[in-house]
Amino acid sequence: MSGEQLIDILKKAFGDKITGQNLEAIDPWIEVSPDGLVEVCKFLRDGDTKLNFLNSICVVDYLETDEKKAKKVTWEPHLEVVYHLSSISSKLTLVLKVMLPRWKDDEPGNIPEIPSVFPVWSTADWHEREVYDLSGVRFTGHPNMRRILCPEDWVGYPLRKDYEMPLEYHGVRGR
Amino acid sequence: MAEYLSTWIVEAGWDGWGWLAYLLVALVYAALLLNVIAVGAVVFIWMERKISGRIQDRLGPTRTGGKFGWLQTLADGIKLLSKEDLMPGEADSFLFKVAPYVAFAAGFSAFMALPFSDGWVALHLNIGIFFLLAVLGMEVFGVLLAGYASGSKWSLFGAMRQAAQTVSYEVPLGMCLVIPVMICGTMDLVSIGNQQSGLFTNWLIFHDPFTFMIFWVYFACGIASVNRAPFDLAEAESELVAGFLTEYSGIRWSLFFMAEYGSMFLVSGLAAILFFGGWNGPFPIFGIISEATGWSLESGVFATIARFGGLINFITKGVLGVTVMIWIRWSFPRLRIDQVITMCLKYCVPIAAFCFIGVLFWTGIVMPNVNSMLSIEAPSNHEDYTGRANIREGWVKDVDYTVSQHELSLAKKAGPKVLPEAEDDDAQEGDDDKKDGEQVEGNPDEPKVEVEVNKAAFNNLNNNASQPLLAQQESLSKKGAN
Amino acid sequence: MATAENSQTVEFDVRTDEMLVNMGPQHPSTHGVLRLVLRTDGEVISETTPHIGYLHRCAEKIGENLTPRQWVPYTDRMDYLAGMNMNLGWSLTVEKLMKYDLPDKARHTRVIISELNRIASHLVGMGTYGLDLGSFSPFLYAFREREKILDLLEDVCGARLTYSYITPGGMTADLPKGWTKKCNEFLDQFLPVIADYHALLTTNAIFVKRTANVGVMSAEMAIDYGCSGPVLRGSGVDYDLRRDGEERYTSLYDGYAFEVIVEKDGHYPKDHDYPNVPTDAVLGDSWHRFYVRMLEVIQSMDIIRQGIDFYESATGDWGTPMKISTKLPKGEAYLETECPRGQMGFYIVSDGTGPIPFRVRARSSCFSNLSVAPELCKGILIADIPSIIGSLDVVMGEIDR
Amino acid sequence: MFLLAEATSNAAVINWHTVFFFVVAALSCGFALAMLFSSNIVRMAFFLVISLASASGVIFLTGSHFVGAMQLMIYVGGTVVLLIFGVMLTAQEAFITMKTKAGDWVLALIVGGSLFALLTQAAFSVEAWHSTDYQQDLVKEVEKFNKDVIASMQSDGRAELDVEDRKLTKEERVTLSDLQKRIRHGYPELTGQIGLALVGVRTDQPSVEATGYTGYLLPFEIVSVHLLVVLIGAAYLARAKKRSAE
Repeated sequence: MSGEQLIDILKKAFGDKITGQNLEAIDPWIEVSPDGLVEVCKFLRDGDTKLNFLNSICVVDYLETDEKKAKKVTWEPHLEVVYHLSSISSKLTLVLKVMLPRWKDDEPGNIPEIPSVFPVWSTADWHEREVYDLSGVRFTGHPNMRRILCPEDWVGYPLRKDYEMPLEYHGVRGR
Repeated sequence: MAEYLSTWIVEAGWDGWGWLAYLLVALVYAALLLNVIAVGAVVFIWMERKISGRIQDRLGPTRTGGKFGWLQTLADGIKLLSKEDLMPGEADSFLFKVAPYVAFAAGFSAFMALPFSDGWVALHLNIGIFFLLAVLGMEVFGVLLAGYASGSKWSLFGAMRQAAQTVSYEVPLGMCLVIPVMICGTMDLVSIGNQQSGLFTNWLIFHDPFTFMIFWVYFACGIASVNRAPFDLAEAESELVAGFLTEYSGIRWSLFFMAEYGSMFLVSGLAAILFFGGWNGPFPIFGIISEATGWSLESGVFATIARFGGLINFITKGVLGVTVMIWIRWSFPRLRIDQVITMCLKYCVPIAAFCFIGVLFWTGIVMPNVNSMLSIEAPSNHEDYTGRANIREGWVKDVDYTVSQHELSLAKKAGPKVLPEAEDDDAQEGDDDKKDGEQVEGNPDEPKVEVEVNKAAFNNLNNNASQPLLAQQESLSKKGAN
Repeated sequence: MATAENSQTVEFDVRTDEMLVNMGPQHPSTHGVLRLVLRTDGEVISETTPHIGYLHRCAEKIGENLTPRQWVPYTDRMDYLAGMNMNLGWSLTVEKLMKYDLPDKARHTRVIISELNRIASHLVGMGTYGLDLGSFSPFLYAFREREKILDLLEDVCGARLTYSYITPGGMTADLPKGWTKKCNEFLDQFLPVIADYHALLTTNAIFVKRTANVGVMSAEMAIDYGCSGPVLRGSGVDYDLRRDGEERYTSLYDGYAFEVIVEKDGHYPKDHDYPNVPTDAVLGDSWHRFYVRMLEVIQSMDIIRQGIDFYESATGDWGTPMKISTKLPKGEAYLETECPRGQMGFYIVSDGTGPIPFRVRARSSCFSNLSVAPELCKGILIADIPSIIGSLDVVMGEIDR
Repeated sequence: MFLLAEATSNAAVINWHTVFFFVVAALSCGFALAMLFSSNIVRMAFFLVISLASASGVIFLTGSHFVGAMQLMIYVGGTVVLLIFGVMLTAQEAFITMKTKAGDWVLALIVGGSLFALLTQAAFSVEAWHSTDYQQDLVKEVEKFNKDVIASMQSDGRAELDVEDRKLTKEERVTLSDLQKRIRHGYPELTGQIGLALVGVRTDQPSVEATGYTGYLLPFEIVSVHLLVVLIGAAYLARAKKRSAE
């Protein structure tokens, strides 16, 4: 079950929902469109790949803040939601990526949406809450979409590149 | 002792002060018992630290006061005294203050009926064990009120748990106590202790396999009713953050702990009396000496020495019981509340019932107990100890016994054969009536003799039932006269 | 066991009001700052919601401004009871990104040190678990042995808790002379002490009563909730990264003979001279999770002994630590290692522009292990909470990062 | 009220027994009243504990330890603990306070007052309880008996024999044992008697025919059946809860 065979199977099964892949990277990954995410995950888990263990969900914020480097950058700003999967029975591991715009309809403050994979793996519950809390991505269909690490009334999403530490929080000086 | 002292004061000429004697005696008893608990608590807290240290491969206190840190508890006491005993805002102030005293009072009053040696008991109750069981039930109030008055949810949980546990463990405790009572025929702790005199095989624990089994059930129920680990749900640190004791600090907190250590010693003391022969040592040395030398074990200097030896025996057994409790505490994890209750209802009560029936048959068909098999007849130091079987019909024997005693005294008085002493008896007899007579109709302001008489009628209530009322009353009035 | 079915539908004739009770964050038994809000009805708990985040320092944000070598001390502070394993995980991830291979001597040193730290971490887990259930003595025995391990680690890297010893590219220093002999001496005198722990806890009737058949977790549920390590193996899932993990991680353990501690058809490997499973212990309950940890201590001891032999016979230098300014190649790497509490994953993304990574992510094992707690704590008694949370052996530093 | 004064005055004896009697009686009645007037439910329960405990003190003072301990165990140790359990489990907020309206006070006073009057009247109608000198009468009787016996011994020559065989005549012995029993009747110290009395054999009375005293078997049975019903009720209540839980 090499990378190419898996890609072909997925392409046949889901057609345009598989938007890209990179097999030469240290950890080869497959890019999936947001709307097809849940079906692909169900297929990966129940199919013969048996990826029944969701290791981690995290978001990489592609945004270059200082101007000098921004010019040399090849990609334009976007969010990458990275799913690391592995299979308990076979030694197979896989990385799924979903490309998201940094802000929904490009107006800052309105965080992007993505369907929740909680129905597929229950561990996604807390991981998605952490991603929502720190990186600002809302997971639709999540049973309990609230912040998990920061206080309930915290403003902003710390792991975003353009995040500004608040001046004070409940009277405690921030900067 | 009280009567003797009161008459002694009256003879010494302070006429109206007879009552003072009773007060003094009562105060002496109270002070002694309070010391037993206070010194006991001090020693046990120190022992707990040292033993738990040894169990956990460390030293325990070594610095305070000398090599073994024996002043550690004093240091704790001072710290507790100087701590500010604060009270939470929403607490019910009156109950919050009263609860520790209720807990301590219950624990302390149980010591009244606990005999420390043959006859050395503050209140020689004919129903010793029954009284202890009744008072042990009272301890749950202190805890309940403390838990409720502290106002916080957690202490309420702790109090509810402990109350449920103590109340449910009274049932098996009661059943375990019935068995020694059944064997010895009386509930009077002093006579139970005396019946186990002689070789250690005469102790109730070796009486028959059922009593051996019931001792362990009793000890487990005792630990549970005193709330020591592994049954210490009330102040289960891990779940309820010290349960009902959360809000207490300083002197109030230490009162609760003195009550706990007091009742610990009480439970192990009771175990010692009921199963390990209380003040009778493994080998009846005093019995043998008294037979060899003829000194009576009833009264006199040698008797007090024997009783003192008994006291040491009893204290060592009690302290051994407490050591075992401490040892168990530091080597077992804690049970859950439902496991504690199921163990009580599903294991302790059935076993106690089974042993009860077993002992019933064992004593009913008079199976041989260990002592009789070894045919070592225990040199009993009581002339009225004529074997266990016939003590049960004590109440009938007593009436006949007093009648024959009275007959003898009348006979002595009546006959001329007796030397002149008999005559002035009559003379006194005569003026006795006169004095008695004129006193009864006479003015009520000269109450002395009457006082004697009235007191006589009552104070025999608590001394040995087998002493005849009339004979003793006469000797008093005779003494009162001259 | 208390009512196992869903407690919502339970209707009581005598309507007792539900009580919201707060356990923690300063509660002595919840292993640091974890706050559990329990909805209880009398003694039975109908719902548990853990609140975490009290120890959140946002180490990942700091990772975006530090070079990998500088971030190593942050990994120590995540699971502060197993600092070495954290360092190892991060170092391997960076070496995976850099495609940097290590000489043999460094490989064996890393195995010895990380297994030693696993023993220390399991000792703490065992001691605090005994403390949760009320018995105080095993805690002190466990810490007495742990002190000896900390002394050994202090000889190696000078620190007792936050080591920062294993860095990308090898270690900061080689093992001192005669250290392996001292380590062997410790291992020899440690074996009989394990028997005490078994006597005091594993086979103790009350301990079994408090843990057997409590917080039972099926294998599917464990995998579904992403549990890992002893929590996963306690439910009978035969999965250990030291054998089934990434090639780069399993290559560390090449040549080592060890079996994965999991109950297969009724018995554990090498359980001949250890107490066997009590009758009423069900696979996946708190007792099994505890028992897996105790056997892993023995497993680690065997690995260390083999490691010491390999170390003495290995040739070549002990690897050179990576310079702070070495440029990171473009790309990303994710690697999980078998830490005492479960699989600790590190993920590094670099855009190839300099020594500082673009994004750093730490996947915490206890984070997923704890996420199963609300599911396990339904319909149980209050006294079972410490028994279940203790068996999950969570460390808040790692959960909150 | 003169009855009470007369009864205590001719006792004219302030000894520990009367002192303690007054202390304990005051405690019992005082806390009973305190319970009536207090509004905090837990305090009422606590005052009940103290008043019942001092009631058992009164019983101890009469010398019947067994009944005193029984009162302590059953009432204070059992019933009031049950009451406090009930109070704690059902009190909605922590400190439920009950205010009694004025109308209730009037009604309570009427009912309470009539019951009180009834009880005191009944108590003072008993002849023996009028004076506390029944002990003195008893002692006088014994004195007279002694003198008669001594006189009769000296008169019919038994005095000449030596001490051991100066036996009482048969009827002298019977009257003596009767006297003994009446003295002993005062303190049922010997629990054996109570036990046997409960099953209908009155050993402390001279003879059943004479005094018509039969044992307490009937009340004993009634109480036990009553408790059995209570037990089954409690079990049923708990059972209901468990059944619906399955």
